[in-house]
Amino acid sequence: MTHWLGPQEWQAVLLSLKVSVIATLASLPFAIAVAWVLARKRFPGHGLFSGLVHLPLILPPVVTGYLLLITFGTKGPVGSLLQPLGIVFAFRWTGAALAAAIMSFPLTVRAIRLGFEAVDPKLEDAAATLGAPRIWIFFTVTLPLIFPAILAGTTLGFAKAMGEFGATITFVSNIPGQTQTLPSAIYALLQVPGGEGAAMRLVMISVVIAMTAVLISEWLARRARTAA
Amino acid sequence: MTHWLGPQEWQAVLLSLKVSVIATLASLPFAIAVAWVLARKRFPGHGLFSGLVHLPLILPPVVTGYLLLITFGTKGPVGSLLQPLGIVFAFRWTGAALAAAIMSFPLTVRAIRLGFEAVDPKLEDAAATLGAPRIWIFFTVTLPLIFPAILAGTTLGFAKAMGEFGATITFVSNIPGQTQTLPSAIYALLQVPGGEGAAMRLVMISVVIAMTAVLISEWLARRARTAA
Amino acid sequence: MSLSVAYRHAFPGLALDVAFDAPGGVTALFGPSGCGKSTTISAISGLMRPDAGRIVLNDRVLFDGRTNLSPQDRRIGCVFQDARLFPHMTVAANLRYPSRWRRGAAREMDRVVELLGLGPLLKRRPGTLSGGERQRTAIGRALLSDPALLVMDEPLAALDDSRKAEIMPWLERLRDEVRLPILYVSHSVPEVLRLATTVVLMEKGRVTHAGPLTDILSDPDLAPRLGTREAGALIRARIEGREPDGMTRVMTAGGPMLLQGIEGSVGTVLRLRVLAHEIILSRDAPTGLSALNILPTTVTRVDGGLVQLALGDERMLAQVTPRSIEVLDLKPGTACYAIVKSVSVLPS
Amino acid sequence: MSLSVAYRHAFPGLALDVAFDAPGGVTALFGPSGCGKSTTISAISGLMRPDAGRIVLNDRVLFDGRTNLSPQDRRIGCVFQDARLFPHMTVAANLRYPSRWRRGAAREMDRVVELLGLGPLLKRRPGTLSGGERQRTAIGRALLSDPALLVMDEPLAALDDSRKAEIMPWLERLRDEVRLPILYVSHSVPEVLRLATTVVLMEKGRVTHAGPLTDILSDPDLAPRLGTREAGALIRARIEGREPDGMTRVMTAGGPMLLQGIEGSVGTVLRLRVLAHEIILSRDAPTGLSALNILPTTVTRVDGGLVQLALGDERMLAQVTPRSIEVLDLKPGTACYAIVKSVSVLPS
Amino acid sequence: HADEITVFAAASLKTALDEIAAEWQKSHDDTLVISYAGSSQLAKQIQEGAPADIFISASSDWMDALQESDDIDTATRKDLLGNTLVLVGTGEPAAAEVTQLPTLLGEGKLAMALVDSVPAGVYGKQSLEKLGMWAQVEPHVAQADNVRAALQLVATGEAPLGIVYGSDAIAEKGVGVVATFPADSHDAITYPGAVTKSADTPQAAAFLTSLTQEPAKSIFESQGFTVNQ
Ligand SMILES: Nc1ncnc2c1ncn2[C@@H]1O[C@H](COP(=O)(O)OP(=O)(O)OP(=O)(O)O)[C@@H](O)[C@H]1O
Ligand SMILES: Nc1ncnc2c1ncn2[C@@H]1O[C@H](COP(=O)(O)OP(=O)(O)OP(=O)(O)O)[C@@H](O)[C@H]1O
Ligand SMILES: [Mg+2]
Ligand SMILES: [Mg+2]
Repeated sequence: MTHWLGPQEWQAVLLSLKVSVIATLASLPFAIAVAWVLARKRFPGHGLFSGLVHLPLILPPVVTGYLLLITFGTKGPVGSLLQPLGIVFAFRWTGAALAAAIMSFPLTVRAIRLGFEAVDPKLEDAAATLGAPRIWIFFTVTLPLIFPAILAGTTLGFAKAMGEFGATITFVSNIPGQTQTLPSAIYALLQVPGGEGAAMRLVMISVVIAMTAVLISEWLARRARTAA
Repeated sequence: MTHWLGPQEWQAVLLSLKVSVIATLASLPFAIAVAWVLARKRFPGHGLFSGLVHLPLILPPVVTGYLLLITFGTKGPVGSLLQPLGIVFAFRWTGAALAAAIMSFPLTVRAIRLGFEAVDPKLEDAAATLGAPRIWIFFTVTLPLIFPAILAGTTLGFAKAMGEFGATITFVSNIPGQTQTLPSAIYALLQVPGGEGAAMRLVMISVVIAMTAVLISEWLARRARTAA
Repeated sequence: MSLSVAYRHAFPGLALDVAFDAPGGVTALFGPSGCGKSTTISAISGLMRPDAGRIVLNDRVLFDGRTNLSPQDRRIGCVFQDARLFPHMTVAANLRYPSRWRRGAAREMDRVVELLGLGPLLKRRPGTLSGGERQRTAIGRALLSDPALLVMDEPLAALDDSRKAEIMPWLERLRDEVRLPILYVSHSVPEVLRLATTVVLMEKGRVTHAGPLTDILSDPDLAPRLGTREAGALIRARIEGREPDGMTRVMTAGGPMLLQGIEGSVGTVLRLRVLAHEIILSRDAPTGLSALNILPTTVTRVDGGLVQLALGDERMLAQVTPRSIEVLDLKPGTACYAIVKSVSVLPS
Repeated sequence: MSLSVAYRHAFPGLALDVAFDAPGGVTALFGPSGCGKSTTISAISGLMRPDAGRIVLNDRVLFDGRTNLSPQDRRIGCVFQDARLFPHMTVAANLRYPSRWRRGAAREMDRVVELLGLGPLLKRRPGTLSGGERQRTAIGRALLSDPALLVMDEPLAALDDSRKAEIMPWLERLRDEVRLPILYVSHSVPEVLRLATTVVLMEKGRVTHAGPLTDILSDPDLAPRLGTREAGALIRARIEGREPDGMTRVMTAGGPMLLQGIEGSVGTVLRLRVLAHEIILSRDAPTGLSALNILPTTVTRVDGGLVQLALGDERMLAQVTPRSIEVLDLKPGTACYAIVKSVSVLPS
Repeated sequence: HADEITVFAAASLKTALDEIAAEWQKSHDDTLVISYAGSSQLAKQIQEGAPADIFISASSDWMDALQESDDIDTATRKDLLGNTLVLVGTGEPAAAEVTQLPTLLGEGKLAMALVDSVPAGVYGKQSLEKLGMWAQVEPHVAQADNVRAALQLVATGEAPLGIVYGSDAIAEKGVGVVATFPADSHDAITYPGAVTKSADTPQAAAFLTSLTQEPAKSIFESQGFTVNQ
């Protein structure tokens, strides 16, 4: 493996995995919350909020990256607030995770929202008459019922995070071992004549990882279905 | 408008709209078909097929664009086959539409698939006992029931198509009036000093268009819900 | 028409092995919860493929392992336990749904709508309908699919008695005029008695008895399976004429009876349902009673509290306390009078 | 306990204006399909907010426009027309669901499981249950939520008679021992008669009559609303002693009767249900009949084919043909004998 | 009759080329269509049959690649422009020597373009190596995917210093030049141009030639490029 992959490339693989897994898992609660609000609540500005959530999909990644930079950078309004708390995104893998999370957010939210919309509220009503508090119902009835949608959203999000590049490199640049993810490495290789071979090797690795994730999610979904 | 937007920028706006709308609509039947197969059929290679559909999400857009270039380019294996039939993607707006369609495909498919999975097959069974052929049932029962999911998928796909850039510029370049979409124009502006202002203007236009699409889709979904 | 069903199917917890023939008319499927009634309905309508077996409707093989007709080709109208209406269509569109493919019944639309009281609901969507309204719509939709066989899974359970009473005659008409055979799952004995010509008793995935309703009703062994309050027999009666006060004279195998509120011309043959617990026995001919019908009869069998009586070649059941059996000395061969308090009339 | 309901709500097609008091015991909600029974259940259980009104349970205001307790705080156990089981949980997990928040009833688990025959289903998921199995699970789950009031929307419609017969006594026990008040929607008159102490008749979104079951049953105007075959009265009887052959002597306001298969010690007061069409009237004391119970009585009212009879201070109904009314010359004040063929016994 | 001349040009030339094209348009009927993208993307597209008449690259290696694959008319190849490599700092930094870089940097980041693949990054790395600072500086380098992104890192203050082209530094208000790297510390910075093999208009060669003449020359120079005669 180390023969076939240089140590730097190997680092990029591990970093990409770490960034994608953490971006996906850390953004999941937020995605669930936002999906729930969008699916279940009606309020003025609902449509605008929904549009806002779609924004990272609409904006060119470079723009998203730039906006992240001026917001979450050490000099940015949010970044400078968080820095004293020890939370730093600039030039850190955490920033790469933040970028990946934001870029995959609309996809995850959409899938989960579809799940919420398909849940029969009569089941939640029934649970309420059995004495369970709303929040308990949410975790014991609603969430398990939308498990397939959560799985779909997570898979989409993870795949997107594995492929994310434009916003990441603009926000946290490309520091080997810290912020050089697989797509950054691939991009760099494609910038030099004759780099295609090495790039394709990394692409294959990226594809294998994401495919594995998809297969696992399909398997989990099937298991949940047959159990029900 | 023409004062505020240069003729070239105006062209990019129109082209982006055309490319996104056509990419979304033309890929929709395929997305529905693929989503149906993934949701309803079990076959060896099901997981792999699902992974394949996710591929454009996983690959860095540049790689997707590059693969498109060497496949659908005038010298590529598919491109050279199609050329005699008058179907040319290379360096045409059709190519931009193809790239946008492929990049948004996984998103559209995922949303629609969730819809198919949530449909109660008992309703289709009931329709079958009433004498309706499978295909008729599909169009009169199944599709209308998953309308919200189709809408969600289409909206995601359109938003993605409006924002797509990496694969497009790599595949069909950035030729004003032919393949220069809004994101490509934004990219070029961001590559030179002082281009930010003009870029932000285009970003705003892009955001407004996509937001409008999201709002329309939210409105349609609400209407469908209250009618049911 | 004839429906012949024989299939085997294994569920994790239950092995089904079901076989019966439904000669025509209304066949009632009867049995405790979970015995396999709905599964049988699914197998017949083609919504489930049994492990093995053979299902034949009017010489058409619907299923036999090799052949397996699709639900579309079976022409079996289904009313499901859960109505399964199309939620995105109005009631009217639900009703119209089959008409494109099963043109035969499309012109019945207005009649079905009126009969089932669906008029005010036509523009509504199923989501806002009450349980009964939903079931009525489902019945209408199945009727409008021009079926060769109608299968109904507890179709009237959600309906109130007056609505049931309105729909019953229509089902009877389907049975008698259109000669539409019906396979009917129901827990309501009165419903079954009124409609069924054949009864299939099921238990734990097996058919324990199948045969004409009359046989089951006058069999002291089987009758209790329908519930004691419902035990009783069906006897034939011919309309003889009408009395000035509107009562109808009929002739049964046991002699003449006077019935109230009967329609039908002289000569019509009726089926009278006489419940076991509505018969009083007397050794002497009683007089001065408000009960008008007193039939001479002979005891043929005594089984617990049920006494089987001969009425010509027909059999009736009377429910009697052991003390009365002793006091009146009832045993096979005893001649006595059956005081019949009331009967219900089923068309023949 | 007492439940007092008064609410108004407007649906596009129907304006509901419902008001009744349920003093305790079992209150049956009765009325044609679409009259607003399920809506009333929703309003009481807190799943629907009516436009206006006031709903009070045991001095707790559940709803009055300002107050609107959540379903969680109302402690009302619901059994829905559609079972609404949690599809991702086993039957056992469905049953356990309320126990975390309503600890009171958790220890009843084993008893409820046994009673409802849920043992073999515990590990199954609702998706594979039959209609009846599903409803049984839903009843069990509601019972285990330690409710202050149980509301049931046609809970037994999907069950067969023997299962119904098994569950009935449990509901009776809830009513009598636990004193759990029950609001019961059902189309089955026998069910209601057996369980209900109060009946609320609804029609088109309005309550047309509400009152004790006995009043409704012996009222010739209201009784037909329950269906002619079900008209009849409830009379009180005290157990006096037991005969050597196992029959029980009871005393009614009209005199002694002999009943079969009765349990209970001497002194126990029973309610006897006497159906109108199971009474035969005679001007002279009849003899030699298989019917053991012949009560002297006086006609108090004649209304169509229904004759109201006085039995001390209680009232009974007999269904008689017009011809018999004429022949026997039945009018208010006429003394006659009521031959009672059979009665069903309800615990008092 | 008028032709359409399609130019594939490195995106960093956009401002200057747009202005030059507008000037050219005034005196010619031919339409100029310019597609700006990364040099690598454009080169690959030309290899795949893109309808480009002229290719202007931001570095010689992609031009070399096209020459090797026989996609350009070698005779027309010409190094059109030159540029300088400068060290920039956030705001209006004091001028200093290049060799002071490590001290100036401290624990901060040095923003560069990708040092192994994007030309500005490659040149920068060469200089730092030549000046013996690379090993010391390397752990602090933040590599952006293009010069503009590197410049932005400096402009927003995320990175105190950056290495960019002189032409980029001129126009960006948020940064100031600290020092200029000696021209001999790196390979010559050139922007080669050539007419492609598939070019179908004689005007292409004419336009290419005009780029090193007035008024193009002054426009390029005002943007900070040096123009090769
Ligand atoms: N997919 C399945 N897996 C396992 N068991 C099943 C499945 N489907 C049905 N069963 C079982 O098969 C039996 C028959 O079910 P069915 O629905 O036919 O009963 P039924 O007679 O219609 O009962 P009911 O009167 O309660 O509706 C039940 O015990 C049920 O639990
Ligand atoms: N959301 C709604 N919009 C319009 N009408 C409604 C809505 N919900 C209920 N209704 C109507 O209100 C009436 C009462 O409905 P409800 O479900 O309470 O009837 P029900 O008495 O329970 O009938 P069933 O015995 O058939 O279950 C029905 O006519 C129904 O169509
Ligand atoms: Mg069933
Ligand atoms: Mg209801």
